[in-house]
Amino acid sequence: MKRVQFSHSPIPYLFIAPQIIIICIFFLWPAAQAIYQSFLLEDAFGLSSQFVWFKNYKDTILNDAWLQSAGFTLVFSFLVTFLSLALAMLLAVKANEAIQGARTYKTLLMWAYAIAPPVAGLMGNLMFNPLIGDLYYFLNAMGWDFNHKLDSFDAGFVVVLIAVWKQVSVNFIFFLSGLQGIPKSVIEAATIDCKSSLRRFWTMTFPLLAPTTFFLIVINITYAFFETFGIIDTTTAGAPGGSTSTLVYKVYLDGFRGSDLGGSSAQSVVLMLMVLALTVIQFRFIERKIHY
Amino acid sequence: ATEVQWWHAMGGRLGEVVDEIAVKYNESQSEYKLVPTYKGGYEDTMTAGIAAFRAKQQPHILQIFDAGAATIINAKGATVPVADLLAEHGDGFNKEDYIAGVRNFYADSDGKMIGMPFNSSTPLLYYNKDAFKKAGIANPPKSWEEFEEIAPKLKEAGYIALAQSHSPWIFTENFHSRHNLQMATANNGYDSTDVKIMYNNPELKMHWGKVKEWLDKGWYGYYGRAWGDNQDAFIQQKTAMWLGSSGSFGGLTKSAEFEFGGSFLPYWKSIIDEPKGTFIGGAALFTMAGHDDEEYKGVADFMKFLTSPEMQYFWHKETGYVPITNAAYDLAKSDGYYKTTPDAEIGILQLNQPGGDWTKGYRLGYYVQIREVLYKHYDDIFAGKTSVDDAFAKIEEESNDLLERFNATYN
Amino acid sequence: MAEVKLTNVNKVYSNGAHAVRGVNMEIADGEFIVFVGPSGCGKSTLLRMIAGLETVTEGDLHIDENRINDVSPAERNVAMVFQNYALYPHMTVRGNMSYGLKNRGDSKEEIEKKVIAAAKTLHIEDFLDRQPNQLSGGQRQRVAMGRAIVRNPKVFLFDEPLSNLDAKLRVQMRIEIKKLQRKMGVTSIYVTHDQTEAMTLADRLAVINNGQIEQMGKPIELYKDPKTLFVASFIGSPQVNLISVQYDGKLLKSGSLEIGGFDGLPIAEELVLGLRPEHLRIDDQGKLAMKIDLVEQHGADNLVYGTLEGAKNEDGDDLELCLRLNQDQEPTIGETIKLGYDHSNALVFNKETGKRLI
Amino acid sequence: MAEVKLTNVNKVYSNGAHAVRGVNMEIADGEFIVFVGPSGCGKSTLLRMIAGLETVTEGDLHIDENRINDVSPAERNVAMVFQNYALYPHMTVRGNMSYGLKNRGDSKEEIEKKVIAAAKTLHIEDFLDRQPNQLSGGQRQRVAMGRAIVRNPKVFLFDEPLSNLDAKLRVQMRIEIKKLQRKMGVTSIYVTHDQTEAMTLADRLAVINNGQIEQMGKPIELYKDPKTLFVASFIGSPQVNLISVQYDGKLLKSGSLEIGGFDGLPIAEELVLGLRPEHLRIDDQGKLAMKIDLVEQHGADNLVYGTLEGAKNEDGDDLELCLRLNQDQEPTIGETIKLGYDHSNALVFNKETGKRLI
Amino acid sequence: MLKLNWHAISGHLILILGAIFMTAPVWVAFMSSTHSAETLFREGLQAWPGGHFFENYNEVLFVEGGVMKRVTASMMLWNSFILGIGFAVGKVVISMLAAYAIVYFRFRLATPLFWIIFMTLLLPLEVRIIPSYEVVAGMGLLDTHTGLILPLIASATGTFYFRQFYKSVPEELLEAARLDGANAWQFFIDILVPISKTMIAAILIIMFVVGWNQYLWPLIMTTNEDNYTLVIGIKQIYQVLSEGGELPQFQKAYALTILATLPPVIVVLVFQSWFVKGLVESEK
Ligand SMILES: Nc1ncnc2c1ncn2[C@@H]1O[C@H](COP(=O)(O)OP(=O)(O)OP(=O)(O)O)[C@@H](O)[C@H]1O
Ligand SMILES: Nc1ncnc2c1ncn2[C@@H]1O[C@H](COP(=O)(O)OP(=O)(O)OP(=O)(O)O)[C@@H](O)[C@H]1O
Ligand SMILES: O=P(O)(O)OC[C@H](O)CO
Ligand SMILES: [Mg+2]
Ligand SMILES: [Mg+2]
Repeated sequence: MKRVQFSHSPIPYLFIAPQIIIICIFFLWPAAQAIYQSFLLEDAFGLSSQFVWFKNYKDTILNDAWLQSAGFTLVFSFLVTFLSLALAMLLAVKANEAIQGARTYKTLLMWAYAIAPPVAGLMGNLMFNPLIGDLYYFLNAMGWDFNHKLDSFDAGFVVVLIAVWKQVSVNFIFFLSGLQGIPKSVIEAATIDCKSSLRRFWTMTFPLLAPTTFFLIVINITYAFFETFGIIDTTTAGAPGGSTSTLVYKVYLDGFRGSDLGGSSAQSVVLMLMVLALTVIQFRFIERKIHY
Repeated sequence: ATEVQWWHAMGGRLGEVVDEIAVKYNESQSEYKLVPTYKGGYEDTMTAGIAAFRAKQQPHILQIFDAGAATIINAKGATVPVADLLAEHGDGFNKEDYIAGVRNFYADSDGKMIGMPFNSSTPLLYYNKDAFKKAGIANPPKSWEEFEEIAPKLKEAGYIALAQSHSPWIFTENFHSRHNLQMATANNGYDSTDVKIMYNNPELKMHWGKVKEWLDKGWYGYYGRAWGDNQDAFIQQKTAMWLGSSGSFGGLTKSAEFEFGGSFLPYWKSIIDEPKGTFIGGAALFTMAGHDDEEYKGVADFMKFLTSPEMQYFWHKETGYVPITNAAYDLAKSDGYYKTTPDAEIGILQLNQPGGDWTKGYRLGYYVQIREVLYKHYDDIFAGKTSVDDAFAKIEEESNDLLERFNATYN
Repeated sequence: MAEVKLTNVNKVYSNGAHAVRGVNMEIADGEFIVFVGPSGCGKSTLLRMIAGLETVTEGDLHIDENRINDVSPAERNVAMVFQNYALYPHMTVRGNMSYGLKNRGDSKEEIEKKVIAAAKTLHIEDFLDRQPNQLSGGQRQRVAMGRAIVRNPKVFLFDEPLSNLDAKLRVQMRIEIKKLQRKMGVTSIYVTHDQTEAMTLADRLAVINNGQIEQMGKPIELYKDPKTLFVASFIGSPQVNLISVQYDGKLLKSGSLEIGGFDGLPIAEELVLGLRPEHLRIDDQGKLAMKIDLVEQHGADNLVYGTLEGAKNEDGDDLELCLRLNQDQEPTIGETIKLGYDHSNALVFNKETGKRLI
Repeated sequence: MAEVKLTNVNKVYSNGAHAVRGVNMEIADGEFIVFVGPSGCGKSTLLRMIAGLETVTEGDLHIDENRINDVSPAERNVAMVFQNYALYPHMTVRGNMSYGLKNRGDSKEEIEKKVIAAAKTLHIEDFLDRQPNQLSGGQRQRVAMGRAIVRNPKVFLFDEPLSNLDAKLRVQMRIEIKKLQRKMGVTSIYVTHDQTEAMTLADRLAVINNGQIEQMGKPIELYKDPKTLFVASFIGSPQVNLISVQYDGKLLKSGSLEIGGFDGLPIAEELVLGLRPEHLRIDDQGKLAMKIDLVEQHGADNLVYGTLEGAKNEDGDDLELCLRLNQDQEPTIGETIKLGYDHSNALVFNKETGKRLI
Repeated sequence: MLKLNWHAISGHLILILGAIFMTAPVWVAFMSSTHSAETLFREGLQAWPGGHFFENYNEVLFVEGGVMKRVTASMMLWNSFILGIGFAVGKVVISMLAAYAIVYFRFRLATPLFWIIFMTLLLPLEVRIIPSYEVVAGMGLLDTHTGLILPLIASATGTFYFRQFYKSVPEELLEAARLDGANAWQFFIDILVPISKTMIAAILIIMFVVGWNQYLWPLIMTTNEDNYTLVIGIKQIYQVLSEGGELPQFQKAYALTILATLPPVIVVLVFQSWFVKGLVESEK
């Protein structure tokens, strides 16, 4: 808040009104509906419904399919987050060091930001297509009996690879700016204090990037939870055997494909709670702890 | 002109034919304008239709596939039964006009037709004649026992013997019909929503045990869940045989660069001596409630156009879906179509094979998800992650949970 | 403790900037050298080459007998204090001070001993477990110093270490640095553009201009005996008064102003006469007449600003003059006073070349 | 041109901070007033209340006859120059200077005339169409000044307007501001914590401490005749030497040090003796003995630092003393010299209350 | 010296591999889009240009039935463009106003309203999509640009970007403006908006990309083919591919992929520095 502010009058309300109105109509009301819906057992066409308290939760959360999906979501999020962060950090550190061609590298490494997840998914899908996919053949030629349509590990490999590919750019951009935010003189001081560049990385660069890293962890987890929807929908669609279905994708499958509104709303609510928890962690823990 | 909106799931070649039908219809009269819209796959289309209905934006005609039948037919008030529609707004409706095989699947428990079985298909065996020649095999297998005999030869000739595009439809639902086995209690679900699945039976488990065995032997190929994954493998001549839909016929004639033939869906001699007919797959056109009479008149008018022998014959010829009226079938026969293209008749012949107690069809709620359950466990069987017994125990349990939820929803 | 030798050192940056042009310098063991000069003259570049943070384009660097051009910074045995301190923000004060020692493999006890000792010297024992962001500017400065001294380096390098502090603290830290260096006797090189710091800290002062050493020597020498106009105007505060003049063989002339008493100057060339404010005095017999514009009372002394009558500056405006008086002399504004000066203190330069003539 | 009057002005911020505590002040037409004091003492708050940027919690503000407590900032007819200049970054210099005039509805020609006139005065005519980011620090400062004078305000307010400039430019701009204010004769209030600026600019200086005016008067008065210990130590550079002493009825004592010549001081109370560096002199008869630690040669004069023998400071260390000599007196380090001073210049304070006794 | 070089060389090697990793798929997609369906079907993906560039792109872009029944890729491009721009502009305008109120005014409901806005960051559209659909439908906004864009705007990311930015605007600017007689609206229009220019541009770019790339929501809420965006086109062509039936039109899928990728990539590359600045500063 500013030291000097305009004092109260109807003006601020006018300025904030458009946003609030849109939020109320298109956010709060639907969100409330989703919560309400999660207590209803309703036919697909909305012609009849009954209030069933937590039946939907009981039926759809505490079953194998959901737990499997939750398990996959966690592993998937972890892998996507870890791999894309690690790769992006490596590339950012190198790009930051590079003197020649730095601009070209940066451009080539960040442009994938603009690609939509489903577009990335389709591209990956075709790369792994058993009919024409180079990667499919390559992996099989390498002696890996690769079949992502059949093998859930291979399918997981595909979605993780594409999701990582899509996310590296964002992380790269942030790491690069994080690196540029480290005062040059601190790195120079470390150069005088420490001979080994690897050691310097682990003792200086890495900890100094921690705020960026933690911020990105949250961004990446959110990404893996929600934005990979388009990737999954255009690569495996959750197959084989629902083993690559994230929680959001399952919400969509059950609610849209399966016309089970109550059940999918219940899952949505659980997801909301998970995001909420994530945010609280971000605020409570990370924001406070790591800030120089 | 009054617009009639038709949401369908006919992609690719099928979609082109749908558009041609629309053009023909719109040219045939000026009172109504038919607007077909492709809404994606069967699931997508159903989803879109339901969402639109909830939002009171439903189209006039919505194509719903077999697995969605229970959902839409149980939603009383969501549709105008086609029987009523034609009786009220058209020239009347006579069930007997339709071929036997399609009368029941989209009808309610009293036998009243709710949806118009537009694109009716049935699973067929397609085989690559070149491959068969190369392997020195004369005829496609009639039974799975025969299949097991020729599969090694095909393998030797460098082919994977078989692939299949829809395990729930072909290797589960129609398996029951072909062998005249009960799928679910309560008369396959027609009599009540309080129903239990009966998939956990020795015959089906035997079959899946075999399929897994074939996969391991290299006789069976699995290229993914998507319909096209497996069809493409056949087109690319990786597999010598492919179980697909009679509706795939039109597309195959365009894309396959080899000679192929069609044949009946194989059966197990060990289960049944004389196989029964299969039941129809594909989808039906449902008239959505909530429009005014003038529009319904248009819908009825279009339905009449669509079911005219000429249109049905056109549709049948272009796509491979069966003609749904007797008149159309007769027209095709009299036109000599089956003389030049005998394979095109196989679907309808198979549908018209003698029926049994369990060949009318099924009516099961949340069946889209039940199919997901099937896929999941079949995938697991293929991957060797579970035994057939365990898989079917799970299928039974999970399917029954879904059926229970559906029952709770509608009562 | 070490001698530092620079032989014909050049630096050309990759963008072509020729930042250091043939610098030669010998620094004796224990000497305190200050580099001073305007912004961009190459002070930092020179220092950073000695530290090993920039490569040397041409020439040689020696510490004692060793040529260090290709030695890594960590092995040169130098310590550097940066303008913004460059403390490791994620480490405690203790961590900051011990980092370099750890890396070179000192034992734990040894490190602890050295850190404690350095912290005592600098009065920062109480903050050893704080992080830099919990310290005030002055405390951070001390930690930066501590990090340098704990390594017991052969050479201390300082790049404007005080310019982020406020005036008062700057004076105080300046004195501490000087005392510390005296005590430890470590050869030190100190970069600044503050001429007070330069004057007061240096054993010898190198005035750098455009990548070259303009003059090097004791501060008071440079003050009293600048070799160039640049050095004269750079050293001394308030700045030396400069009057553009020409010599006609007898008199120095500027507009209607005529000043005698100079011999042996080149005739009809552009010259500059330099008179330091503290060398001017009110003198009714004086040859310079100044109209007073402003009197600043600084307490101990007064600075009087005004225009020199007759002379013009380069823009054609009246030439401004500054005169330093002690606190009890307070001329009134608007008044015109006569000024005298001691000929022995007057400086005359060739305007073109900047070389000092007298 | 206006008089400004503050009557019992108080400011309590919404967080409870009592930043200004009952300030009374009358500023005459055309006077140049400087507020000086340590950080956080309330200088800016006071200034911003006059500008109308902060509400007045208690008390009255008058400009001429009008009570302005509730007048909007734009209608008070004041102009303000900010520390960071607060130029509108997207407007040209011309745009910056005319924005306020436009808002109050001046005609185009009128605005143009005023802007040109102000730009001439400040020598920024050539930059009128540049944007602030194309200007140097000093030029920006001038534009900020221009934006203020173009409005022809009754009162100029300055909040540390020079602290973002480097030392040299600061001196130059300081002189310009002073001259400009002289020329325009506009009542001005200037906030700084730089005591040189304060001394040199002010007609009258208000030393503020903890929200209150500690002393107000002519700079040289405050220097020579500080009413409190705070004022004495705040004004003067180098700072006054302070020696904790007690009076035994005859002598001032600190440790083994005994200083005579003072009368009528309270006995056995904690006192502080203040001696300015420039009032000390080398005197073999002197009563103070100083061991020399450091000599700083500033050119015109030398500052000598050392410890006063006998006396201890509050930490029990040797008491440090500073002495100012002119350039040709250069005592050697380590030597002990005797110092004398003029009794008339010595200051004595009550340590507890800070009040000056002599 | 030698050691230093190795370090640099390994760095370049890593960067080159990284660049290949990030660009190869798009390169292959582009090259494959210039071959015929037959070539792809028989020989797999192509790494070098083929002779069907004009044919494929022409068919996809301009021929009805080239991808969808009626809608051509050029139409979808236009729709994507509208969505991208509409979303970006709408978001920027609304969030600038809201952030202004939050940062520069003290008013009674400030805190609760702030929290309401903040909450929107927590719940992505995906988890409330069905009721959102019903709300939009209820307002008769299905198949309209308004209905497409407004619910997406409801998330307040932009507001936080601007809030962050406004907070970094020196306070003195407001003070100077007040002394210059500017009222709240004048300050906003005369000072704040112009100095936010680069920030506005940066956020416009980011939001354009975000809008352009929307997937699930447009998929669900556009029923009329004429309103399909390219990303939906991708979904549909994927659907057709997976249904099989005829020779898979991989080349069209790739052409569509390239078309869907090109505009946002160009925008990001052309405005690279703004975009990076905006992205980084706003997220912090
Ligand atoms: N990394 C670099 N690349 C290219 N040119 C540089 C680089 N660093 C400095 N320079 C140029 O070299 C010259 C000398 O710079 P240097 O930093 O040594 O000046 P300096 O005397 O320290 O100035 P300051 O007082 O402003 O710190 C300048 O012209 C500068 O622009
Ligand atoms: N907006 C505010 N809200 C609460 N307290 C404030 C505010 N502004 C200033 N203060 C407090 O009021 C006191 C005086 O602040 P002020 O800014 O007037 O000091 P100052 O003398 O100008 O200091 P400086 O030299 O650092 O600018 C300080 O204790 C400060 O913390
Ligand atoms: O591909 P179709 O139209 O024959 O349909 C097959 C199945 O019935 C889909 O459920
Ligand atoms: Mg420098
Ligand atoms: Mg202040």
